[in-house]
Amino acid sequence: MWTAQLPALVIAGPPAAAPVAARRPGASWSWAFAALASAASFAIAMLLALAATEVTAISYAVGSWPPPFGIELRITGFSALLMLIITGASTIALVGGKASLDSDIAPARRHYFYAAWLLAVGGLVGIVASGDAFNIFVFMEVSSLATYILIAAGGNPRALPAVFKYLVMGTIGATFYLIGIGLIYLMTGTLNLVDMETRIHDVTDLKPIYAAVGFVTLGLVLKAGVFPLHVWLPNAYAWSPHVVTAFIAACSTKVSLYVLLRFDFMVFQGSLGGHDLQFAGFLMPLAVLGILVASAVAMTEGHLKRMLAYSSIAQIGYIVLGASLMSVSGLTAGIVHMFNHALAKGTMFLAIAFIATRLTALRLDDIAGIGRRMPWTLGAFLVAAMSLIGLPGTAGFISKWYLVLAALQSGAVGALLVAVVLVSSLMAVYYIWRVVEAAWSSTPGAEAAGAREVPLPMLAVLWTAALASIWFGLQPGLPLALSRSAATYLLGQLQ
Amino acid sequence: MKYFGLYNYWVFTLLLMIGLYAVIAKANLVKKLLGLSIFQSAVFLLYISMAKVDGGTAPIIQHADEPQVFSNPLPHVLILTAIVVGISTIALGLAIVVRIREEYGTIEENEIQARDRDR
Amino acid sequence: MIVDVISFVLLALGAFFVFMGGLGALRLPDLYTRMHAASLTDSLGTILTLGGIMLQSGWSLATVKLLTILFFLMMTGPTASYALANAALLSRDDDAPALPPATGGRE
Amino acid sequence: MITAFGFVLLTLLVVTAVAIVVTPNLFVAVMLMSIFSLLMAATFFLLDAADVALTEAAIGAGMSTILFLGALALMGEREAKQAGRQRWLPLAVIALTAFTVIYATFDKPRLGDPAAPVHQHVAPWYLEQTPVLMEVSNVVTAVLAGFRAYDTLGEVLVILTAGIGVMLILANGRPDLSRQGRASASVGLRHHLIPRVVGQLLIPFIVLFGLYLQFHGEFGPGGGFQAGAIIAVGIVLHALLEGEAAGRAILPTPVLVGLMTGGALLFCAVGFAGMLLGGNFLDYAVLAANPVAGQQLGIHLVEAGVGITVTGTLVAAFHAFADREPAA
Repeated sequence: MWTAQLPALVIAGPPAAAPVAARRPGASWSWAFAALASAASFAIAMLLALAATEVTAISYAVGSWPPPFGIELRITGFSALLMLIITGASTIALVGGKASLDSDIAPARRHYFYAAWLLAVGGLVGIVASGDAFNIFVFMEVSSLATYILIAAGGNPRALPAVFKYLVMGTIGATFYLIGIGLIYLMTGTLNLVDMETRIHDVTDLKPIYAAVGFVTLGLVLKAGVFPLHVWLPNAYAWSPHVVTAFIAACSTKVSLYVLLRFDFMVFQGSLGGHDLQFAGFLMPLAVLGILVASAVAMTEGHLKRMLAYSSIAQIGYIVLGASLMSVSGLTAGIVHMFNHALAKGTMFLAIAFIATRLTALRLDDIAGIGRRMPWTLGAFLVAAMSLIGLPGTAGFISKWYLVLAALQSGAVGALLVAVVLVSSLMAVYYIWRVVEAAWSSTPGAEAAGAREVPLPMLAVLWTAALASIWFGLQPGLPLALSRSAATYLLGQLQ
Repeated sequence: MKYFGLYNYWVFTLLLMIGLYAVIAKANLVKKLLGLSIFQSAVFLLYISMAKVDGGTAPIIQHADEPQVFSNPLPHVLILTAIVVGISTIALGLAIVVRIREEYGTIEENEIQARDRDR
Repeated sequence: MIVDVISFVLLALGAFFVFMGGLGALRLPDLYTRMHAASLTDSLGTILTLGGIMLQSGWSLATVKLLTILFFLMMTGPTASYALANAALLSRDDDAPALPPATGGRE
Repeated sequence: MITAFGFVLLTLLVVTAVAIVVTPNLFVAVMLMSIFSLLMAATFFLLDAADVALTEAAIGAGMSTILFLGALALMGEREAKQAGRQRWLPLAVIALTAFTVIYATFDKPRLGDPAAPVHQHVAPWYLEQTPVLMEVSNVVTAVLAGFRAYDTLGEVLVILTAGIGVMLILANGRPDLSRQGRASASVGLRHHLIPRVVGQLLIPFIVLFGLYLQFHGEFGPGGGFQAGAIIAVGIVLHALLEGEAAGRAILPTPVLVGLMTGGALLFCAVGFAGMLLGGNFLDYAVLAANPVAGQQLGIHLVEAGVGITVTGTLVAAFHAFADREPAA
């Protein structure tokens, strides 16, 4: 009885906590409250993930109205995995990043900031939990608006044009999505995703549906920052408060990718003839180009955060590449990479947030010698970086291994794709090496020379996250099981 | 009536194009937000147009015993939501533009970019 | 029948006045004359039009609502004109050429 | 006749939109945007969407114009001449979008066709079940606050997020002038007797009308959003007439934040109450002994939460802009 209410608790918890956080000015109070609420959601998400491994999908009727008339929450293995990423990243970033947040966010803004943080978490969780197309739009807007606020909350004026660009492009993406579901609703008369899957069969060859496929895919690709539409991403990541970067880099684009996969595999492919080929033909070139171009830009980029932002665009490419292979192993690779990349990139950005409490500038020249002064922070950074590169024994290796296997199964282009993965991994080695070279340089910069290591509790949080990348490299059971169940669930519609 | 129906969709298309043009081509940030507003309004028109039923009235059931034709209430509900989402986005965008004006002294995109390069 | 004819005449007159007001706002040379044209005819046009509709709707709740609308329009219309003229007077730039030409766009 | 009227309205919409994009004066563009929203509201009304028309008029033509003007007061009203911006990219994007939309127009059901799929599946159920399950005459309200209340919760969260965001983003950088008030704004229209007297006379009626919409939403067009926007307009009018400082004094920032968050909390509380009483989240049937009475109680409470949050947020956003000194 009590466990049946878990989906409602996870979607309503963070949004209900947000107004409370906004009410009470008082810096440490609102931080502690937000961290507590976030940790509680993580615990609930964990319980939900365990429950989700046992059944295909947990359905929950909000307001007890039966779907499709009311709004349905639908928790699958896929959504449970995303929920773990969101709430986990939020908790680790909040708990570990207190010192960095205290220096980045002005005291007068803090209670609003933590309220916005909880709203962002609530919005993202709301998206992955929802089984209703329009409801996804509403929560997409909650999370987007909250994310814009988080990015603009720091003191760096350069964040402002960046966030304006993100706001404009994000709104266009969301409105495209809204046009798409409007056209689908026009032809099917329903907004519930499961209902849509069955009813769309009657209208498959009608033009509004094809246009809807275009709008939904394009809108979500825009929001996910897939290669040619990524222009909002580097600056938004680079100039936001450092802990915010760690949080959004770990989960926000992945949630848009989740919606994209959910729609394209469950709603469109099951019913539209040839859609799988179009999807692959459209996204695979973008993914490959994105991996290569973004990695190349990362190799030449001089600013640490912008370098990692371009690396993120390349990693989004991996996820899309896995999905565009149209096989269970490919999708498994893509989805498990969402988890592994979130872990690695979140850790790396958190480490950067720690460095930024000691340094004011983060160009590669500015961090010279910091590795000698803060060996533990940089050590955790390197462990996560190894996972990003995909060295054996790390979580990143698991996803790349599955990606290579899936590519080899996919026939003629397979060998080429394997080459792309290998080349881009070498490129990652190069840009990570540039960081290592700068950080352990023998001529430290002026600020770096006086830097001290951060306190032990912060290091403990950081190393927990870093070692998780190793743990899930050696014991990939849980994420892999959830990803595989997600992949078979998504592809189940194809057969 | 049929002609009117098609006309609604044409106007939707035109407004969509005008709004999108302003968002992409205009350098002034306030103009971009106005364009975004037009762009979103176009989608409202699409939804409300699809809800119309011939000879229907607003979906308010005054006398349940008489048979009456009502327009579809669901798109109305969705667009109520979307209008509110729209003004929330615009309010936030305006706040950001005000701060940009204070930090950069201009609200023209190309001048902001030029200033960012100088930093 | 007679009521219909009267209401028709009222509506037509109202439409005429509103139209003339619009024409004046477009064609007259400066801000004050334009406002003069628009605000006076607008008030009369509103009274006539609403009167015409009231005759059509007869003694019903709709007529009461129309009366309320008329009351509010009579309150706000002239006040808005006053505020506009006042703002124009206060923000007048003495060095500037008298007033913008009557092309319609900018006031 | 009505068809012809709709035709004219739609044409005017396009003309206004073009004018908004073309005019170099931002002030004119904002006023045109207000007209655009009003035309849009009239179009919605012709298409039987009374609730949406009311919302568009109150929020699009009213509040959004006020926010735009408040922001414009802090920057110039002239758009710079654009030189050397590339043209082909926007045109290509627009051409592609237009092509897709026009492509979709084929096979689209004709406007108003009662047999269209959009009027089949879910919509008739709402029209049939609302009088039975809820005894509410306005089906839009029933769907908004009842069947799809979770969407509305999301919407309240969007509003709350925007309010928090505007206050956060404008919270620092330049000094907060809320104490002394800005020289020009603090005077308001106090020295202008006629607008002040008439305005003060209107405010009670505006607020009363807002309250009417709030509580009448079950029977006619209206509900929390429209009511909240209209009450906010009344409060903003007071601040415009009496000056920013006096406007602040009747509703200080902590009160506004309390309203913003309080409405959202009330909404969530109704949801959790449903869970505690043995139903699902946002299940109103368990709120009272009789399911129908429970539904009505739930709708009332939820609409009240919506109205409170919308009022608080819109007024707070207005003050956040009006409080600032224009940048040099």
